[in-house]
Amino acid sequence: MLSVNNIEVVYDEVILVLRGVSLEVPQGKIVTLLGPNGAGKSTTLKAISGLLKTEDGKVTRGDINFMGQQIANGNPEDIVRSGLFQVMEGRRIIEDMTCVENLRLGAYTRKDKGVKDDIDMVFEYFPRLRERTGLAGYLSGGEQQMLAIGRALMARPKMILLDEPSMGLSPLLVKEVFGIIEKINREQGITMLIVEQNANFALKVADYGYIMESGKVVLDGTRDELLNNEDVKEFYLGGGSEERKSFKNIKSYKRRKRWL
Amino acid sequence: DDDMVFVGHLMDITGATGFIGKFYADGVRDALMYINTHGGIDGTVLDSESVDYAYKVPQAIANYKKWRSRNNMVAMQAWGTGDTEALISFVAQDKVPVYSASYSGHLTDPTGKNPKTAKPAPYNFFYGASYSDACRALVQWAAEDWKASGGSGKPVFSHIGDNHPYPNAPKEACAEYATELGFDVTEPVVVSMKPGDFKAQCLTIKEAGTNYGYLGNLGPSVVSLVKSCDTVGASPKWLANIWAGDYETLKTIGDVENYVFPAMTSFWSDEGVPGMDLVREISKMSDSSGEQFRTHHYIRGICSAYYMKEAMEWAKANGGITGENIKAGMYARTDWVPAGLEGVCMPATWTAEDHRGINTVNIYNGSAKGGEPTVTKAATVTLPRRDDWLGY
Amino acid sequence: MTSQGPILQISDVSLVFGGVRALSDVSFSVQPGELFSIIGPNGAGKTSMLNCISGRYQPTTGSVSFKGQDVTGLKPNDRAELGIGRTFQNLALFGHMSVLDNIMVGRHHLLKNNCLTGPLYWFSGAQKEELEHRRFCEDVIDFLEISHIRKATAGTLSYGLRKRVELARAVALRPDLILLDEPMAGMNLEEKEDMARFIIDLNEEWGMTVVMIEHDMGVVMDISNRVMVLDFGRKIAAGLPEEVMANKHVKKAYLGEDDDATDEDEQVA
Amino acid sequence: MAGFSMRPCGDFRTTYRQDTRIFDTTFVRNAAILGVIATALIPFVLDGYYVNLFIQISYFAIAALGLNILVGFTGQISLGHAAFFGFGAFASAWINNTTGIPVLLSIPLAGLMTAAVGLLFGLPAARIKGLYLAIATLAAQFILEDFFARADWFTGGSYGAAANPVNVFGYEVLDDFSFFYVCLFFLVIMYLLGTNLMRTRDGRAFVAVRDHYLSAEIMGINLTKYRLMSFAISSFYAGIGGAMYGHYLGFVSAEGFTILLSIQFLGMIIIGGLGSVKGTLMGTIFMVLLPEVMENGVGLLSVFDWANSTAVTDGLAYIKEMAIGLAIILFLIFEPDGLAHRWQQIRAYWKLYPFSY
Amino acid sequence: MNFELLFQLLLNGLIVGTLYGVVAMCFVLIYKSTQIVNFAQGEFLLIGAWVCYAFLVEMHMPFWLGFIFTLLFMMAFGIILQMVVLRPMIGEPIISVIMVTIGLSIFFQAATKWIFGATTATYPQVFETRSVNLMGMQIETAYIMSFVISLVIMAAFYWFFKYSKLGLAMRATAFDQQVAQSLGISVKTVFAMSWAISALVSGVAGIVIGMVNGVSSALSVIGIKVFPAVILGGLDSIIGAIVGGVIIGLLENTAEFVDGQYLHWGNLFSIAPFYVLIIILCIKPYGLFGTKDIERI
Ligand SMILES: Nc1ncnc2c1ncn2[C@@H]1O[C@H](COP(=O)(O)OP(=O)(O)OP(=O)(O)O)[C@@H](O)[C@H]1O
Ligand SMILES: Nc1ncnc2c1ncn2[C@@H]1O[C@H](COP(=O)(O)OP(=O)(O)OP(=O)(O)O)[C@@H](O)[C@H]1O
Ligand SMILES: CC(C)C[C@H](N)C(=O)O
Ligand SMILES: [Mg+2]
Ligand SMILES: [Mg+2]
Repeated sequence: MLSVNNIEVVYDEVILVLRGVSLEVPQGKIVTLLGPNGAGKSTTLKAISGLLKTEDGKVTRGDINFMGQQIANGNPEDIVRSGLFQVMEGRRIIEDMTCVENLRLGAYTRKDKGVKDDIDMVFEYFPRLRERTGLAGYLSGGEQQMLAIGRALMARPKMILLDEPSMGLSPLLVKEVFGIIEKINREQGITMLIVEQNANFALKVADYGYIMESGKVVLDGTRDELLNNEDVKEFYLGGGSEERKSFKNIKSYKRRKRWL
Repeated sequence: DDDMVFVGHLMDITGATGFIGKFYADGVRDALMYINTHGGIDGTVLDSESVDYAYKVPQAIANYKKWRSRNNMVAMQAWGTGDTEALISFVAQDKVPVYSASYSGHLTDPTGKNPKTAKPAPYNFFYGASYSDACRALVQWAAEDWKASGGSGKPVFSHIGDNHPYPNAPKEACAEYATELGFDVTEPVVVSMKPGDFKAQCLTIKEAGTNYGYLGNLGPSVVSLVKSCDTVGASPKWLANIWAGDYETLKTIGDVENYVFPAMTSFWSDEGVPGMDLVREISKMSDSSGEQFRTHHYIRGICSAYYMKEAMEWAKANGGITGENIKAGMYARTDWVPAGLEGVCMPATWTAEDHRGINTVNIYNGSAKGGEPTVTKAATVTLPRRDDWLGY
Repeated sequence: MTSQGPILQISDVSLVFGGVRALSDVSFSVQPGELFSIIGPNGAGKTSMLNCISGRYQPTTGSVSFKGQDVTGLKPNDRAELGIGRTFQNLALFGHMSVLDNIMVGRHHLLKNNCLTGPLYWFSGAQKEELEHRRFCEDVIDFLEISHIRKATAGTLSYGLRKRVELARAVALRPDLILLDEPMAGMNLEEKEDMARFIIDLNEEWGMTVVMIEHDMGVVMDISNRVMVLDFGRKIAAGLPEEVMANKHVKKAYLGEDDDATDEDEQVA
Repeated sequence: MAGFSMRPCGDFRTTYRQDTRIFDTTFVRNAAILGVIATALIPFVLDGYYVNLFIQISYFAIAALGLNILVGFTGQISLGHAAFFGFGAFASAWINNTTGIPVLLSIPLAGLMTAAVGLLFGLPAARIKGLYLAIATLAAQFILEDFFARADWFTGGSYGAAANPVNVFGYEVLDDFSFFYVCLFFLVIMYLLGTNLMRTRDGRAFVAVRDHYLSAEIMGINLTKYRLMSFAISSFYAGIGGAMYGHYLGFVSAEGFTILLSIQFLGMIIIGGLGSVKGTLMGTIFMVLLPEVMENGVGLLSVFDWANSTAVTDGLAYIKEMAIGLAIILFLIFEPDGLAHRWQQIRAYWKLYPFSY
Repeated sequence: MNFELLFQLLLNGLIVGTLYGVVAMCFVLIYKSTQIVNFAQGEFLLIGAWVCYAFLVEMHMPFWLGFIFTLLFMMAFGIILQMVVLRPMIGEPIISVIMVTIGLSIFFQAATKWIFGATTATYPQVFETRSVNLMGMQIETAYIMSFVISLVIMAAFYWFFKYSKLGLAMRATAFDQQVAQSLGISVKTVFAMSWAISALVSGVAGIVIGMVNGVSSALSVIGIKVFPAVILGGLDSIIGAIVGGVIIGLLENTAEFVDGQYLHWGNLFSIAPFYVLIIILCIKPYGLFGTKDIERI
């Protein structure tokens, strides 16, 4: 459904961030993208959704293909209309609007009548939001995150790009959110590309995973391949199969995994 | 063609006063061009450049400096208050006579005789009565008009204009003279230079019972004011300043009477004025048909250029065309009119102590009730050259 | 400073926004040298609590005292001078400044030069002072392992790096009490480990008292001395990490786990 | 990770002192010094027209730097800068005329007076932000303009005030040639002071307030104090620039300090680059030269006969004005981040040359 | 105290104030949907006034036809302007866009002078009577027209921003263009729409002002004159714009009364609004109806 071929991204005409990233997201599947801070995960998503443009970034090489169409350096709104929706990192809700207005905006590209029902659906998923009738800017961090995910659901897209959906959510909600993601994927057949730091959960729902570092994909494989990879176990999942290491006892100097 | 002198011409066509500056600038430009095509200054070609400085002082100064350093300018034709004031000390230092269209009273005091003069302006000249003198002439006329029209009691006079250098120029001088003539002078009514809705001020004018209102502002603002006042029923006799009094303004206001304004030249349509032939010839420089109507501002521009021309001729005969000699040329004669412009420009006299070129003002009464504007001559006022009025 | 008493004492703090009660009569105290965590569901009022401590919000009722001094009415900048530093949940870096300058801002209250002496850089001692403090900032940078981005513009950094720079900026204040709002958000396991290490070091080596909000239970359990749980603005539990985790209410409201075993399995997976 | 440090390879700093220098390499510093020396030679090589342009650039650039400190560095938009510029001009003339304090001293004193006035009009900034503040400064513009026209004792009323020429050790600086050096002196000093300010504590505090005032406050920065201080410093620069302007012209009239000039100042810093000291200078040069270049461009046409008829020259005058507007628009479409930003990019490019990234 | 005069002045203030309100609304529209403060607003009015003048006088159209044509022209003008100039600026710093509008104002100032001339022109008689008597005060008929139109426009916009999808999209765009794009909102369309609407309303206001004061390039100052009204009402409030306009109108006239009758300072008429503005802002930093910034971290 989506294939990214060997793209290079440059910010501000001089800063090279992605150096040949390729990935493939098959129809109806969930794919996850993991990697350390600054690896270029968010950049990859923005390159796909076209939002790079708004940050002075540009795809300088390679191509991005979504359902048979070239979308590299395309217009974000056209990309959204073709059914690809991104939930941006850092929530990014419209602060001076209410929750309901934010949700209605999520459905901006939709023409059908089901918007009202879908708002109710979102409130079912996140009952907390129903009670918050003030401006969204005053919501707590986690509430905003819920709203951001809810807004994506409102669009009823063919594919969602999620940038760190679990960030700032309580453990209970993290579980729920991933449950919801899986459910949507299953029930509505929406394809997903998830950038996530919580590798445990991400790999639990994903069919396939990529690991990025310094602007390159360094490892990829099916869920099981990754779950069984020793390095992934140690650095993303928390220790091999033995006891979970305590954060307390981390040595000050420790081995770091760098694939490069 | 080595025999050339340079004259700079600063004009405002596109700037804040462009709507009126254009008329005057055309006069100066056409005159300079005409002089060149008709033998120059006794054979010396006038190399001139007309630059639109858009009423912006820095641009004016930059042009001045450019002309000074590159073209060895000997004299300059200029336009506005701001640039003229800013250049006073430069021109005095560089000895470049400036003929501007800024008729501020204080420019007439070359030696700083009057204690009120902040800064003597020895190299500034203009053709025309100063703003103060023109206003004095208007109130002098008004005093007689009041008697003639059988008014009883003290007539009420108001200065109406913005609190800006231009409308303020004659404010005090004129109010003083009006009081002297027995007017009841109200507090000045402040009206912005920018057009707007002035009904509020008009209500004040109506309330004050003003009989004669001096209009200190220009074109659009004056149009707005007179129309607003008409709406609320305030209709004193309007005494307009020279730049606000012409056919064009009357036509735009429409529906107005008793719109009195001064002039220092004859009008385009005047018959039997000997100098008008030359004016019409000059006008053909930019309008070959010779049909185009010209305002009296245009004609004043011609006078300004021609006084300069004759002073240059005198300079050429008396040691060469330099700024200093041109200045001396201005003093060389008394009560003079440039050759060929008899009846158009009024006889003028400049002396080393007194730059009040003329002290005679023609006063016209305009009306545009019901269609085409008409202008009739109301009086000719000759003011005394009072010492306390020098530079004020 | 009173060495015996708590460094931070919160007494009956309530905070109301229009109809929303963000905090209701919360009291707790933090001892010097402690690593204290606040947990709770989303919207429970954790960030609001930190805001009350750092001075961003004024509690509707109740008081906050720091080192024995009542600071309830004090402005945030005055509290910073007294020694309260913090990081933010929604990044609040100075986006257009370099990382280094961001950290130098943290030194603000310790610097003496001003708008008169600053411009006379070479002659007024401003240069000397700047360089001295620069040295300290470099230490912080080395400590937090961000030296490779020291000249980068903060706004262009990735999310995780920005969190780290924020921590550096707060550390540069050299506060006695440092408030951390979800420091591990957006980090992978490896980075969380780094972050945990920094926090422990700050607490143990640098002697800072830490109040931390965090949703990662592994981290909270492992490194904090004491934990407080908020729910709907109310304090529902407090105590040692193990005790709190075992609390029924906490499990229900926050962890959402009925049977520990399966979850542990999933965690390891 | 992409190359963050855009210094040439091999240029490693060994001390923090080296790292905090204004010019990041010795070469650049020497180039800057050479630049100043070259500028100092202008009056010997170029004619009075250029000298005048430089003088214009210098007083506008000083005032514009003040505005950039306020707008670009502290993030408070001001639409009243021309009024402060004008206040400086009147103040210096007034000080010199009434007390006889030499002009060279009355200029900085006028700067201080203007700073005080700026502080006064900055007071609302303690509560008002963003565009609301911008309009409050617009009010300052009109209130001060009105004051100029009214305060006879101070400004000479609407008529204006005479300002004496600069007097250096008993030698009157009457011509542009000498005034040029007075300007160069002030320009270099004010820019050095400005640069230093911005790289020390209070300068950083300004930027912090601009970028995120809430977190700045929590980092220990007193918002009110810095918002006001920024107004004061900005007005100080405006006052100095204005004073120089006044003494250069020898005459100060209220007419010159309208909202149009305020907007022009904004143009200078936006085109130059908000928050950039260098950019301010570049932007000022752009804005001062723009009308001149247009004028000269139009002048070039006069070699053609058809271009000399009145109709055409008038048309050209309008076209010139339109071209000024158009130049600003086009410039911003292609360089929305200002000249300083482009300059940075060019430098980054050359340092990494021949590898384009 | 002269009550009759005061009453007349206040009535005048009310009527003129609604006109300020209409112009203020043009600002608010642009601001609400793009965060841009349009410094070329005055020139928009001017263009509207001149174009209508040209239709009426040069082409001898009847008023209502000329009026409608002018509105159509203004809409097209707004869209084209947006396409050519403002579209490339999407995503750039707002302050740069504001500067672009300043560039536009310089450009159109010169362009209108060139095309339509620098002198003042007057509209032909449009209504039966130039003014009507309203409670002892002569009011220009054009004002009555603007009063009615402004009420209609205001109601329409209130609904538009609150309930329509496009209105929501505009607000979202103003808040954060990047987010708006990520939601599939075409920032271009939003910009085009808002500039078109603003130009259209400006056209109406320009015609009214032209009928009352005559048309001249100096007329564009009203663009700056209504700033206090915009701010007083709150930058993003449609109702605020009207209220702010009326307050400024009343203030001016009260100032004129106090000044003309008692103080005699001169100029209080045009300067008083600014003093009051500062005072009100110190009490209400977001104007009377403006929405507060969300200060949350
Ligand atoms: N607008 C920008 N201008 C310049 N550089 C940028 C910009 N945005 C991101 N970068 C740089 O690109 C690199 C990758 O950033 P990105 O945000 O894609 O990382 P990430 O993998 O999402 O990290 P994290 O997990 O921390 O969110 C970083 O080094 C960052 O500094
Ligand atoms: N300034 C404010 N105005 C109105 N309501 C507010 C404000 N600040 C916080 N709230 C409300 O108070 C409640 C607590 O918010 P807070 O940010 O403290 O939650 P939190 O515990 O930090 O949650 P999270 O883990 O999701 O960040 C929320 O419901 C929020 O909507
Ligand atoms: C019409 C005027 C404002 C110009 C005039 N020449 C002056 O004195 O400035
Ligand atoms: Mg990211
Ligand atoms: Mg929180």
